[in-house]
Amino acid sequence: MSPVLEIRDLSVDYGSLRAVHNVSLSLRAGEVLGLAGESGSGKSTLAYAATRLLQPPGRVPSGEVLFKGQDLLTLTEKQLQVLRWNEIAIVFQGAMNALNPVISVGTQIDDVLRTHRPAMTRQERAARGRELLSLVGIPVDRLTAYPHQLSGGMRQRVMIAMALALEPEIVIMDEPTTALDVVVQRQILGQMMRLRETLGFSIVFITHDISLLVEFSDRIAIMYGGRVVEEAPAAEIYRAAKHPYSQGLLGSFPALRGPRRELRGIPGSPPDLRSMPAGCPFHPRCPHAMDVCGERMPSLDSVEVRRRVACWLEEAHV
Amino acid sequence: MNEVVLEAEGLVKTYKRVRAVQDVSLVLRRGRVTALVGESGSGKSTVAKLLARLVEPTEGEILLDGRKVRRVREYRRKVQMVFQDPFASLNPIHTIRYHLTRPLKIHKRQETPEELMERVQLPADFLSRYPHELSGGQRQRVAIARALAAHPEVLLADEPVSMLDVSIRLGVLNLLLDLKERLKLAVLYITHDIASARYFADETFVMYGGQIVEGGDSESVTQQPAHPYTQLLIESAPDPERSVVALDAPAEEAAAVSAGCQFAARCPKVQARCWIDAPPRSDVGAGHWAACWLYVETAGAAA
Amino acid sequence: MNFKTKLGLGIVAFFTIIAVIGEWVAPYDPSEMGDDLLSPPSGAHWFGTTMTGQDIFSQVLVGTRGVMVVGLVCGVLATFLSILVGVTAGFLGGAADEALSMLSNVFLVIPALPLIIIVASMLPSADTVLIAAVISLTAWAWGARVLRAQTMSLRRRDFVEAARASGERTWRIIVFEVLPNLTAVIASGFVGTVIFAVMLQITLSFVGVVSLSTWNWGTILFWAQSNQALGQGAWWWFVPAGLCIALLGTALALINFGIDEYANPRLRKVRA
Amino acid sequence: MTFLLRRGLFYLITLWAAITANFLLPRLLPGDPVQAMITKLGGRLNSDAMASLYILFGLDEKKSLWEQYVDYWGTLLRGDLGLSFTFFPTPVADVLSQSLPWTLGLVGVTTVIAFLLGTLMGVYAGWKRGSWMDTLIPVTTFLSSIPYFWLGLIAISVFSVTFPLFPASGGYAAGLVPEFSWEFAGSVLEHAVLPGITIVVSSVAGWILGMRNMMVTVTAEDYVLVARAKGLSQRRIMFAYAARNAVLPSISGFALSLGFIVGGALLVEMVFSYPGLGYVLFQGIGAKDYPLMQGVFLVITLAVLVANLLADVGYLLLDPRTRREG
Amino acid sequence: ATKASGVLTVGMPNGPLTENHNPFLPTSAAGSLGYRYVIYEPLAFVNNTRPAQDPVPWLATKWDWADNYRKVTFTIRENVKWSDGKPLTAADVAFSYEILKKWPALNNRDSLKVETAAATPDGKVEVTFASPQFVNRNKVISAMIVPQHVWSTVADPTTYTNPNPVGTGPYQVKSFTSQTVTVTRRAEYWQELPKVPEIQYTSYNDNTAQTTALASGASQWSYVFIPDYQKLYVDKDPKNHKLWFPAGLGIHGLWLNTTVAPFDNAALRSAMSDVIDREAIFVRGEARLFPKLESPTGMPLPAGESFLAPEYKSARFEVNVDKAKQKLTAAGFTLDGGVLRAPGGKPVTIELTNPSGWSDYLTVLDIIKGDLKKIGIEATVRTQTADAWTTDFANGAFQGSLRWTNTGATPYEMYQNIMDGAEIKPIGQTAAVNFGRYNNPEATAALAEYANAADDATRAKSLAVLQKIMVEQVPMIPTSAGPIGAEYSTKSWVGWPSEEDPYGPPQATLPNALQIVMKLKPAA
Ligand SMILES: Nc1ncnc2c1ncn2[C@@H]1O[C@H](COP(=O)(O)OP(=O)(O)OP(=O)(O)O)[C@@H](O)[C@H]1O
Ligand SMILES: Nc1ncnc2c1ncn2[C@@H]1O[C@H](COP(=O)(O)OP(=O)(O)OP(=O)(O)O)[C@@H](O)[C@H]1O
Ligand SMILES: [Mg+2]
Ligand SMILES: [Mg+2]
Ligand code: NI
Repeated sequence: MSPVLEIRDLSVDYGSLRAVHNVSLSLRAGEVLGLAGESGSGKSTLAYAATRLLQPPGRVPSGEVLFKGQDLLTLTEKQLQVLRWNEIAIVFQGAMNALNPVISVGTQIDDVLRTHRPAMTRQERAARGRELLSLVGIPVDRLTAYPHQLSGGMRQRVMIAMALALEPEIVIMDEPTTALDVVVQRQILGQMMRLRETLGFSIVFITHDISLLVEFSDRIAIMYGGRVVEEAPAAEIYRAAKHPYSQGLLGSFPALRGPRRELRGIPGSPPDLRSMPAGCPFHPRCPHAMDVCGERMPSLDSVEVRRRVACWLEEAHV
Repeated sequence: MNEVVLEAEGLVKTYKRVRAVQDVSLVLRRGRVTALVGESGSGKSTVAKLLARLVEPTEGEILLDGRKVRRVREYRRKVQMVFQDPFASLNPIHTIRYHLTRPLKIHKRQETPEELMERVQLPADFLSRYPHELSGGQRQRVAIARALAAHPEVLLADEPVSMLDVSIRLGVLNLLLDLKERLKLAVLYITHDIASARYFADETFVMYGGQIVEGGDSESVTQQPAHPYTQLLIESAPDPERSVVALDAPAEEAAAVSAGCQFAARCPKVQARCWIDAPPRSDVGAGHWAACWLYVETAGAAA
Repeated sequence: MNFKTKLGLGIVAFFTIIAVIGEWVAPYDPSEMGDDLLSPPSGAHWFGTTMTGQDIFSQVLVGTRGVMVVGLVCGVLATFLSILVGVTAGFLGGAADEALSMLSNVFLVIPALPLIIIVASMLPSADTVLIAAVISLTAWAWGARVLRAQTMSLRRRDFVEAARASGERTWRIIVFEVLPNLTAVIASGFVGTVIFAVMLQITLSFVGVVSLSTWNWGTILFWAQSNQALGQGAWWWFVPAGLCIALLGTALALINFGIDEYANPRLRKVRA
Repeated sequence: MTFLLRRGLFYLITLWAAITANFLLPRLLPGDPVQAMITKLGGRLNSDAMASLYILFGLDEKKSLWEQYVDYWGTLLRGDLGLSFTFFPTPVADVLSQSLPWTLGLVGVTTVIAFLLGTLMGVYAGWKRGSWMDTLIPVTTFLSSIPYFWLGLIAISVFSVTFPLFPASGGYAAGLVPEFSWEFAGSVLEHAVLPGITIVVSSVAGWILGMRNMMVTVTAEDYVLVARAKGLSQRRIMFAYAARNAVLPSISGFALSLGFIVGGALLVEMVFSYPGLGYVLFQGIGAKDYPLMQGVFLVITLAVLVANLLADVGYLLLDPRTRREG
Repeated sequence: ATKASGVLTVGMPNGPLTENHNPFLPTSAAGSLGYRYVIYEPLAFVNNTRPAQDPVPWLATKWDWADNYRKVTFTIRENVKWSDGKPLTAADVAFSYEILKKWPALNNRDSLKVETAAATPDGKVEVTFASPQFVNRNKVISAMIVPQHVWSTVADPTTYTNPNPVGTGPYQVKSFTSQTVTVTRRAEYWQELPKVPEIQYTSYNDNTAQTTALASGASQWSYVFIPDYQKLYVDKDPKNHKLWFPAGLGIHGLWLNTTVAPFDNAALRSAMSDVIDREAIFVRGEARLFPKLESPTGMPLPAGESFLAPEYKSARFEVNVDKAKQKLTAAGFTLDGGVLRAPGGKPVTIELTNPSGWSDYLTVLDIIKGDLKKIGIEATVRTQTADAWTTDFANGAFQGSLRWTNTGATPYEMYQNIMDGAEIKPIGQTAAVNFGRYNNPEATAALAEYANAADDATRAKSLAVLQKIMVEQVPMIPTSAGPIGAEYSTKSWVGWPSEEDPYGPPQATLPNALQIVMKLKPAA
């Protein structure tokens, strides 16, 4: 299966600070790709850069983002405008502020349809708006409501409904459920998965919640210090993470079910992007650090089929 | 049994027409962590603010060490709060040192800010930094240090970790545990993350619609939830062990019920009387209770 | 700090220096009538002379102080009043808010011109500082409105609540927690008030309702105007003072720019 | 309901305080109308006339301040603003209704134009931050920092003396009588061009600057980014998403400045001999014309309060967040 | 602005107007712009620039004073019709005097002290006064005549706006706007109609605008202070732009508060007067518009020529610092190190005050300041708001201040204004005359004598006394003559009064305006 989105050696700078380092990832059709990692490891930045939404001072010095073979980074704003939302929709981290506070949510959904589906009549658009809201479990009469009249969870759901409006190829979701309680969170994600089955879009799912990630995604990429340090099918990451940082993450979250187990955590503190340690960025905190770790960055090599790890421990195996 | 520090009796808070908190009674004990979990908007933060006396209750009273404390300052010396959002609760224009020196001065403590920093395991050279120069986890620790500066007996922590990634989250929670042990603090821990309540709290209370619907020691509340809402909550918690199972379509927001059980509209086991009368508390295990009509007969039979 | 701000600060600094030393470096007594009547700029009179032979260069130099003093005193006084009323009203809310809002509304509607004339007439010698004080009386209400709105958005912020929770007293919260976060608004309000005050002072001198006893740029323009310098083709009479005013105004606006960018992180070119 | 009542009471008390201040202010001025008149007319009126003038203005019987205050309220509540001294015996109401249309016309229209133009330019400048529009701002600021009378006088000397394109003074040609005719309308327009343009030039910078800064702030908001991600057209994002939010503070500033329109533009009216309320007030102050001053103040007070209300209501309409439901 | 041919455009810098044609009120548009005088006519015209000339009979053909100026009998011109067609009668004339008595508020123009006014059976009008009206005789005969049939029906003429003015004059109101009033020529008139078919009175908001209008020709006739009239006005059209600023019998001068030491000392006042450079004041201060004051009696020339006492016929002011110093030394003042000390040893300083906006006065004060320096007096100039100054000046709360005097048909008004002890007010109370509080029984007596004298010899004697006091005691230091001047253009109209043909003061706001309009002829 060929990837719908392929990121190649993408780097992102904020001024002199490199937030994303030579990241390569691919997203296959119909797949859920989970993205996890330390806060500040560049997950959101990666999502913005890949969709050409990076705000200044952010800048992409190198890399390619291929959507169906087309490099998004070289398209003009006009060409992009056609692709946007039609093919790639994005639900932002903190959807609380993602809705325009002064126009009704109905109009905001309508905006998308009007721009990208000029053939639709007003009635058709209104009907589609109602359909979308009921899809995410919001009473259709809320179409005329303003964002502040909705609870945080409802707003989040409106964003998701809006993302699905044009039935895009790819939906990027950046921590869409952090502000919600688990019940609502589960309902929304469940709905997404069901829709994915029927509509066949791909999802990039960014979250801190490892349990959630493991449960809902097909494949997971773990980021640390601006780099992808491990990438593998979800179940395998959960069962046997190979990178010490991934192992640390998995050892840090408490499980609700099953016997209480000891939480190991990760010693040390996150790296300062302005003065990254030489070599592997994780080596100062790594329990298995070797001399080479402080000198050179290990490459993200495939260790098995569909599995890549950037760690000298694995290099040694090869 | 650990001694009671803070006791809230029949707290009610009404905003305009929203009844944010309805008749909540709560007891915090020395050296114990009490977790408060529940739906968003169920009134958890409001309870914390009521207990911190940042918000005046519409009804009910709060007893500190068994008595009503008139003077706010005296109260604040003993009850401190950590806010939900570490990005918002530190004033961006003051240094960390300022944030820590103020409570020391106000409450006339002899400690130095350096000692406080040590207590939350932050290097002392952070003192001259500004909040924006710290990571989220570090800020949260500063916020905790500030709360500890007053040598409180009670710490109210409102979702102290929801913004942090799991490894940092763990660090903060371990710090709270450590403080509880060493300083014999009473801690109120508010969270959406039920799993962390299981690990860090001695007792757990579940809130729904402004009321506490279930309470008991954490292990039994999380492992044998009694109230249908708690069951739903536990059921919904993410679980890496299972793959996505069939789920309900998202429920539409239910309107608040004026009388009866708040959860009635969504409850799979709803009975006729649930709509009419508010359910009383029934014991469902050792120190574990639930406010649900399902348990009324069994409780009555056992008595 | 960007170029614009530096330029603005530079110009203001320049005028401030002139304000201090102008009196000493002025080549002539600005009121002294010489024999060159209405002569264009020359080596002896850099900016030319008036119809009564006064040296315009000296008038501009000496007149700078009056302008800067009014600007400064007014800026400080009006800003102080607007903070006092606006921030207190916004922070306290309730009845105190209503009362203070009413006060600022009343001052908003009281027309400035008659008030200034009244005070200027009631005092035996209406000197610069007094005029400045009166202008401030009429200038604070607008700022108070803005600050009140801003404070209301701040008072429920977590860090204010946190300060309350840690036991801070109300006045300390207002002064040390809320105020510093209003710096941008206050500073741009200050600059705005200074511009307003300078313009008003010049207008008042021009219309002739305040004392002409001391020199400022407005009085120069008043004399130029009442002698119809423009009609007489004596451009040197009004151009220097007019240009100085425009320059000062622009400089202050440029600083305003800088303050905005300094205090609003989103406006900064590169985040720290 | 109680909210409305409270607001109403608030405005009433403000109105009372303002009217009382308006009553007291003129009377605190030194001098009296007759002396002012003698002074104003210089040698053209002998001092023998003083006694007659006191009788004329009804000032021969001394009334205490309190009696005057009670009288003032009495007449005010009957809708009577009294007779102007300057234009004796023209009723103040007539003086006001004669000059108000001109003020509203010139200052009102130019305020609206300056607001629209400045806001629009601010929208572009903020949207295209760092482009050439940003260098435009210091230029417009410079223009608006030029003292107004200077600008006006130079405009006259260039455009009506050196190149006689526009008339130098008046609201319409001297021979014409206000009527609904093309000739008169044309003359009014012709006479409004110079004062109008100078007002716009000197006030547009404020709007540009305010709008630009708000635009820059709003442009960084998430919802603008989302709008971009949605692939909406630049125009739609710029206006419906960014400007629509950024304009809110400007709108309330605009509403307030609408209130101050009725105060007229003294300098404009002086420099261009334009009929209007600003100069009338100035004359009234000079002449100690208490009734006229009170009348003008009253109009200003009412206008500012109404504008205040308008600002509140406008905000309510434009910013749904401020609406209270239920 | 283009003007239709055949229109005379008059301008005044008086600000906006309201529609009010009441001729009795200085606040009406008719009063402010002066068109009341082309609608309502007087009994006779008086030439204030040559007060000694005989008045020109107008609506009255003859007047006879009797009873030592306590009674006057007018013979009224026949065939005069009001603009509504009714004939002018003696009753109208009597009514016009009666109304001033009945409504003191209307008597604000000349403050006539009318006792009775009645038409006699033989068609004449008899007006009587309580006291001799010698000094007021010109005012009495130039009262405006209004129609009884209109005004007797007006309930309160003080608040009457006279929407349709009915007068005997050759013009009637055509249109009113707040900036311009237009009057047109009537179809018939009791004498030959004037050549000017229409007069437009336009009001500008300030002097600059008025000057611009004069310079461009938009205004053909105006009275406004122009700082450099040569450059700003005359040079724009040297052939036609003319101005004539003749003196009347009023002056401007530096008033001193004579109750305050050391200015109660006549020698000091006299010395101050000696050093003041009136040439500089004429040229620089008043831009050559206020005629130079030459006689130390304060009498403006040539208007006052005929009133000069023989001993002062050729006396002229001249700057004489040495003489001033001598006078001071003689009076016990000492001058050392450039500081003048009063006999007690206190240095002499003076604060000169005037309103901020009065730029010509302030320039004059600056000149005086420099002049006083020469005899060691330290003067400071302080500006006030016009209101504060008016109040302070009237209350005597000043040291030195420039102000004008009243003007009249004789020098009486001027001198009475300066030194009438009968009207003296204590410091702190509002004075209408004698602002310097100059108290000299001799002056007071001479003034009373002049006003009540029955013969010219007595008048000459008392006037000589007043002049002597003025010269020797200097109760006020005269600086310039008060002009009754105007600017006018000969481009469209000729026949204006001028130095060569001084038939009346040239202002459009004085009664003589009609006289001038009658004489105007289209330029060739
Ligand atoms: N505008 C900016 N200017 C400078 N640095 C920035 C900017 N935006 C983000 N960064 C930095 O870039 C890094 C990556 O940020 P990003 O938001 O992508 O992290 P993230 O992985 O999404 O974190 P989180 O889980 O907290 O959302 C962080 O260290 C952050 O401080
Ligand atoms: N200041 C206030 N004014 C009006 N309503 C309020 C206010 N504060 C809270 N509420 C309402 O009270 C209810 C409880 O809010 P609270 O913040 O306590 O919930 P929470 O349980 O902390 O939710 P979350 O988990 O989302 O933080 C909500 O419906 C909220 O809208
Ligand atoms: Mg992120
Ligand atoms: Mg909360
Ligand atoms: Ni014209």
